[in-house]
Amino acid sequence: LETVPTIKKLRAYAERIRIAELEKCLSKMGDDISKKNRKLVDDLSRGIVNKLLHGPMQHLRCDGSDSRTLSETLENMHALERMFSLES
Amino acid sequence: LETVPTIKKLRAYAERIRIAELEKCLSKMGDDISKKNRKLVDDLSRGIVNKLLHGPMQHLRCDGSDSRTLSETLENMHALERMFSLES
Amino acid sequence: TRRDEMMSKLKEGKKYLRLRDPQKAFEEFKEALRIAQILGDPTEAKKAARGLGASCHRQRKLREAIKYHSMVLSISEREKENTGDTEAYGAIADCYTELGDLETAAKYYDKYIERLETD
Amino acid sequence: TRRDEMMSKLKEGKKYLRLRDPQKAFEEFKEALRIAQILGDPTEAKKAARGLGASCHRQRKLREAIKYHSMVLSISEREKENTGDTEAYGAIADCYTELGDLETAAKYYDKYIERLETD
Repeated sequence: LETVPTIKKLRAYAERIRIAELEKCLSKMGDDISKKNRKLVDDLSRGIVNKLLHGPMQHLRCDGSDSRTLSETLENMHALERMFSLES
Repeated sequence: LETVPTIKKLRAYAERIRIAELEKCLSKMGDDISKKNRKLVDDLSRGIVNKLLHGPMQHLRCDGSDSRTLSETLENMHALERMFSLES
Repeated sequence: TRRDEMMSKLKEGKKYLRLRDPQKAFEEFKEALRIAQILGDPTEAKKAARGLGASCHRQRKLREAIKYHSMVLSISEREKENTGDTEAYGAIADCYTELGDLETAAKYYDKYIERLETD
Repeated sequence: TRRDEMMSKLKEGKKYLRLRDPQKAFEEFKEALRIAQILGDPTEAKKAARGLGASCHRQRKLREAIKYHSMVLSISEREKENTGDTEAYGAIADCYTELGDLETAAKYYDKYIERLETD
């Protein structure tokens, strides 16, 4: 459960990047794109972020049933916090 | 230098995801998108991946001048290899 | 038309969220949800519910935010159409984390993570 | 026109890369590069060079791949226009990694990483 706040922070970190890049892209497109395609571009941005996050997120969750898994999960957490500057 | 192969594997991992999602998106759009917008969608996919990778990539590189940084860098490497299943 | 009005409310709601005015955003989404329910449009009702959840979340009304994000999940279940569920599970988990209920948060994050790969 | 021919060669090259036929891809990109140079079109010349780099890389012709990816960088420098540089630095570093020259690879990865955030 110690890793739960890290999951939240990592999600927020990735979402900030996604939104910033998406808005940059859509503003350059202007009205030059159909509503359907706008939706597909949004889906693309979510698809990339979600698939990239899947591995790290999975490795932040463990049932804590054996200690090796727990200590590994905590190591993953510390590494992610360092790498994405999530400490606060 | 031990982390160099991991940088390569992480890049390849992210690129596979990017290409798969991009092709899914473009195939759904069909010919219903201008060349300019197709380029912008490609840029979007690169932008998201690159900005998400920046932190982890940076933390895989260290000049190894002091041992604390080196051991941290190796911990980051092991965590990334676990989380993205990069061992091989 | 009714539908145009609903779409414009959704758009306004998003605009106010971007402008960091969650109270005004809430009003717009609330009205959009009402029209979507009259029209029987589950897709737009989900977007409105999601916007309401985000508006409440930004105002630290966490219980209310959970209620609206859960509405997305129940519409999905009723319609057998899962768009927006991943995000809803994640958002509900975020709220429980902020409430300090890490146990419940973890359960929702597990559903969120399960869906990340396949979405 | 010449330009149409070049664009179609680039398209064909990409198609062959996708179909995992790097030899045929190489031929197409080679021709595209030749036309781009005649037309004096640096943007498309970079795309062709990049395609040539990728085609060589897939054939394990690593030294040649490095040569073509480096061509992207030198066109960028000449034109003061950096599109494609991040990817070129990364690809060159990948080649050096495969050659076992981790020292040189690290130098190129550093330039790659430096550009990831701002690109």
